[in-house]
Amino acid sequence: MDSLLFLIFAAITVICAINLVVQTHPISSALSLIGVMGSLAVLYLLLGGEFIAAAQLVVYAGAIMVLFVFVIMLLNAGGERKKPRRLWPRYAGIPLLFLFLALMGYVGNRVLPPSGDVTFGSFVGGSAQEIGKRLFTVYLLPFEVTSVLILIAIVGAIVLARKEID
Amino acid sequence: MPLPPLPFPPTPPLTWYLALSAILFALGVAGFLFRRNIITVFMSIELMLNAVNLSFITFSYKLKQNDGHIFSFFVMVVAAAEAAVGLAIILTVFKNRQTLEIDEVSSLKN
Amino acid sequence: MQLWLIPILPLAGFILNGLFGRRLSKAAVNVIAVGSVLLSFLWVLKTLNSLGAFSGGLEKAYLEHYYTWIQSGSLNISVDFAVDRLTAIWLMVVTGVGLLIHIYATGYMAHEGGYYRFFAYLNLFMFFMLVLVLGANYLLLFVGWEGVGLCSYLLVGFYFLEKFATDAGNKAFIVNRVGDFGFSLAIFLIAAHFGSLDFATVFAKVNDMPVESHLGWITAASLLLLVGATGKSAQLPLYVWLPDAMAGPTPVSALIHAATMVTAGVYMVTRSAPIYLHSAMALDVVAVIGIATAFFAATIGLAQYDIKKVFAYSTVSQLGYMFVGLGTGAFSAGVWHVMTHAFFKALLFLGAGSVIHALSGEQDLRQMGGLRKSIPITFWTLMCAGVAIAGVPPFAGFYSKDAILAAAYEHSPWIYWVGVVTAGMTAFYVFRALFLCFFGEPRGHHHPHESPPSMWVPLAILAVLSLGGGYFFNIPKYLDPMFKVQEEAPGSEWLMYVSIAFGLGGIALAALFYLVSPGIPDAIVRIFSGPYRWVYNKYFVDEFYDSAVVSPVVDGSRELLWRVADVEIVDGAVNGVGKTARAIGSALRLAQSGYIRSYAAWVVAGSILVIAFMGLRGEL
Amino acid sequence: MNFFIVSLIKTVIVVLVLLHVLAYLQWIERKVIAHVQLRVGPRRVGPHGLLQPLADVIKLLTKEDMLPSHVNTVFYFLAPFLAVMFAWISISVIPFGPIIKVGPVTTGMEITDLNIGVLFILGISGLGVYGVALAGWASNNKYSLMGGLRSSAQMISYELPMALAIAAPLLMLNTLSFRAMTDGQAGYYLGFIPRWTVFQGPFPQIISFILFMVAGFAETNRVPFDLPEAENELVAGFHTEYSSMKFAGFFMAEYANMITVSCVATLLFLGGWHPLWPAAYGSNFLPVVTFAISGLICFSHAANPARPFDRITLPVFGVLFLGLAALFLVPPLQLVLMPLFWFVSKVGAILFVFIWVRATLPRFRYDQLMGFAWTFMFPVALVNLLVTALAVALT
Repeated sequence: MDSLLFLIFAAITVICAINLVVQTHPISSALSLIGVMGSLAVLYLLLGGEFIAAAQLVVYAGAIMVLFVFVIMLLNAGGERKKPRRLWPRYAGIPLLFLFLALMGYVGNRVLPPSGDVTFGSFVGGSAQEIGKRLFTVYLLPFEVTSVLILIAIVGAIVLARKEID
Repeated sequence: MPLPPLPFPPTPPLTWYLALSAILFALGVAGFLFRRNIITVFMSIELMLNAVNLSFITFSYKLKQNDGHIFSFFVMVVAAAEAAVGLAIILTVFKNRQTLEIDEVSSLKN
Repeated sequence: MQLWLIPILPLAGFILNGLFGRRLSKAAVNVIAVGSVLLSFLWVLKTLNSLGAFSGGLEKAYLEHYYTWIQSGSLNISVDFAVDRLTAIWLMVVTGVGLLIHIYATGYMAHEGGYYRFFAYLNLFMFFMLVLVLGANYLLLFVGWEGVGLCSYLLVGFYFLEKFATDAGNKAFIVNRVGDFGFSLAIFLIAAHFGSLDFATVFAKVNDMPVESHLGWITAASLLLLVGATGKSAQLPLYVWLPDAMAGPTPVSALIHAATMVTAGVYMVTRSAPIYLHSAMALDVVAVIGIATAFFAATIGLAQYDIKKVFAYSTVSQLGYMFVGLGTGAFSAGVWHVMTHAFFKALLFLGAGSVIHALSGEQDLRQMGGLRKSIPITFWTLMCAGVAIAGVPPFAGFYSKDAILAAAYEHSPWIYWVGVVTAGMTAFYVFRALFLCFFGEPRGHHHPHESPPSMWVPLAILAVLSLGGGYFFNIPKYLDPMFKVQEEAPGSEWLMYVSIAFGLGGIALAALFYLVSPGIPDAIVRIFSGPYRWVYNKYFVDEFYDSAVVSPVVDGSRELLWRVADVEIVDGAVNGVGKTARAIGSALRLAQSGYIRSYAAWVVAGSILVIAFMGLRGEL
Repeated sequence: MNFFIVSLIKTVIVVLVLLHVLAYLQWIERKVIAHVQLRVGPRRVGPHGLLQPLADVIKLLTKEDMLPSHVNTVFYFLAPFLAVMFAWISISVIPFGPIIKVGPVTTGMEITDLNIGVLFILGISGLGVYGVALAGWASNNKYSLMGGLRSSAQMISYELPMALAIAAPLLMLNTLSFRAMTDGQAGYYLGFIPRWTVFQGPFPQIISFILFMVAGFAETNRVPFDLPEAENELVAGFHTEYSSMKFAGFFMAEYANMITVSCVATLLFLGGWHPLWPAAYGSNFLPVVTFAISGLICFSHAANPARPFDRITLPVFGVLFLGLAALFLVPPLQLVLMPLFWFVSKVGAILFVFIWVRATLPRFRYDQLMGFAWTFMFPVALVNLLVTALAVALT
């Protein structure tokens, strides 16, 4: 049953990802990325990451991608029109990519210990409570530093995007 | 009522998740390489981040400890910050050059 | 006992004044500066009292260990302070005289700029001086040594807007470097041969060794120490910086260049007495250098017209006396002279400062005269100092100088005779200065005014001390447990009478020349114009050093080190690096296509290579 | 397998009920607004216009489904679908009552009880933006685009105060699952003050309740925050180009969102299905009395009818109401109906507030809207959260 869910959502994920790559119009890429994120959230749930799934929805799909869509609409960005001036990245890229995948698989097989199966609900460490405990005890300093980072990002974004006074 | 027997194991092996994350990452790289629209390139980066998150969470399932969740949480937060700044940069670029073609923005070459 | 409190208090004053002095009012600065020194003086009194230093106690050193500073191999240097009777004397002198001079300075510097800066430096000096005195090993002593050198530099160059002041500061610092170099060599030698720098250990080991008759490394060490001492205490041949150091404010001259710092060399030699006692040769060298300096400086002092210069040269020669005392084995006598000298020389300088203050900055004796009426307090106090330094019994100078001369006669009579003559000259030129300054009809056109109480009260106290100091504080008896006093040989009282005679003779001669018939000096000058020119120009020593040492060094640095080594080699190397970097960069620049996606492709290729490499290495 | 069947049944029930509620919510809205404005409202179709929703549905179905030129077809069709989908998904974690036992199965009165229910709702409501935004963008019309942009900006801005306002009671209830949350609000102070988070110590959440309601208005694009569809400046904003069922989709989405917000508010602040005063003081007889009285009123009106057919319809309703009252008297049914009654009445009250406000307040100006979100609600919510955290930490 779990694998059925996994297969369904993995399929959705992959299809959306491919769509992201092949679509020429940014907004369709954005929507497919949202699809990827939503189905990834489901996969996280299958892996027992309740909190992270919710965070995926709230932060990624709910905030970041909205920002993307917002910007795309604001710039009213159209699809790519003219041919790329240099094609070699494409021609070099595709074989490189498969090579990359192959290597990843190889490394994965080499590095990973023989792995078991994923049964839903067998890992409860991902509940909001557990995450909170760990986040505010062991990872407190990174947490605070991240908040500072976000503050800086906000300031930077405002400075960058504000209207030039002229 | 009994279900028909499934053509695959009832519970997915861990490697499936890792393979999925590898594929997603590769697709993200592909998007980065092939797309010429800055925003799409940016989104491919986000895709790669998601792929990494997936493997993080898979490993933390494997190791039965939630550090991986924490990491991916941080990744998300940093991604949020990055998106804010990056999109602001894109806005500025567009304001100055009226283009989103990534190859147009190459005044630093040679 | 909290010995550390003694130096820390002035340091606190320094920090407070140095950081916030600019915003504080002069009154606040005074409170901080003087208060810190006063507190540490009181603390010294309390500590010494509870250690029984005033009641025949403190037979051997009391030591406080704070923490281990350096620990390398067998060498183990720790920060700890020690107090014995010798240190006790110095503590009393430094804090006491220092306190008086601080008070004096509040009046003297009242109209100067950089008020807080001055007092911050002064407190810092007190700190380092106390560390120097309290330190229980050579390294701490060296720390204080360098520190006081620094403060001397800062304070001599206090009027850093005038070039001569900064030059004098540089001169003091650089000349001291020579001595400090010798000192540090000595420290290395000691550390190498005794495996420790703690006084106790070193002296204990030295005492187990035979006395060196010929040139051994104990002699070497003591001579190197002596080099340091000559630098700090302005002995031949390194005395040249002290007269110039008078460019600093007068309280500085009094505190640093008369009372305390310049006697650091004496302290160091006295402290290392066990080492010196194990090398007869070194002791002789000390004595010879001392007497030579004393005589030499005195002759120069005869012909100077700048009142502070006169006193500076007398300081040099008095320091020479002290070294004579040390060199002839009468360490306690030397220390005694240090104390009395601290009293009357500080008094002389402060008095001179008061005169200068009264004449609003005039330092040339030829512009003075007839000040007896207008500034009586200064006059009388200076007279006390004069008789004290002239060695007229029963004043302070008499006892210590007599003790030294007696020891000198024991050691070798010729030193005694030179010393006596020097004493005569000392009396002569000191009183020459005083007469020129206070008697006769007023030369120059000034409106002298008596100094404020903050200035003359310390003068009065010092006057009392320099009158009775020698009589009341019998240092040799006090230091008996440390240095055996050699009892005077029977039937040697005539020595005393001779020296007294010479002293009084000097005074009389001065009176004759400058009160009775002022024409005589010019006549003498006209007759002995040649020698006079030499003396007046300080034997051209500075010029000699310039041509012999300074200019070769300068020219060598410019021509060889700068023009060749720096410009050609160093800069060449640096520029070469830059050029190569630029060349490589311009080659690599072609890789920067400016197309992000190609960069990304490179990244992917690179990561693939890395993974593949590690995989092939079998590390995955 | 049992689980799936039960879930299926529950889903079907919820969907059917929800559809009718949506349809009739609109009727209620029109009626209420009409009475606020001293009108009668719809009354032609059926008694008191009770069949109006049906008529509307038929109208919308039969309208021409026009496809403007130069629209991005895919997204144009996708948008209303997304809107409806996200609006409805979030209903699925809302519990309407306690765990009940129907024959062999015991199950909670909700489709599913996630133990991160609140986060889920937040995430889904965040996704709700896309429907509107896409609609505005896809329909290739500058007014719609403006509406879309406005709504996306507005929703993002009000997500924050909403989340903060939600966080405050969560601190006190110490759970993320709605059911546990409601159980945490059971019981009474002094025997009659309900321990709802609005009243609950250490720090009653009235402020965050108000904040949450305001943010909810903004999230659902309701008056006074309905700028995305401001008729008089944006000619109905993002759904200008939509007609027929797609248009209906947006409407359903809006009302479903309203219902969701009301349910969440009820569960978070108003103690879910726990009665206003304890059964000891006879809270169980409130519905009986209410329905009985309304039935009697119907009969009294039927005695002197205002309209000819009242003499048939009103007695029917009277009988219906009395029957309901009777139902509430049956002990086994009581267990199911009483919580439902309380829950529905609370949600209804909040919905009434929604409609009331719409009938009353004017619309914000856009900059005022944003400024209000960022400079007033956000700080207030933050401070409220801090105070709550402090209070919780201290007790």
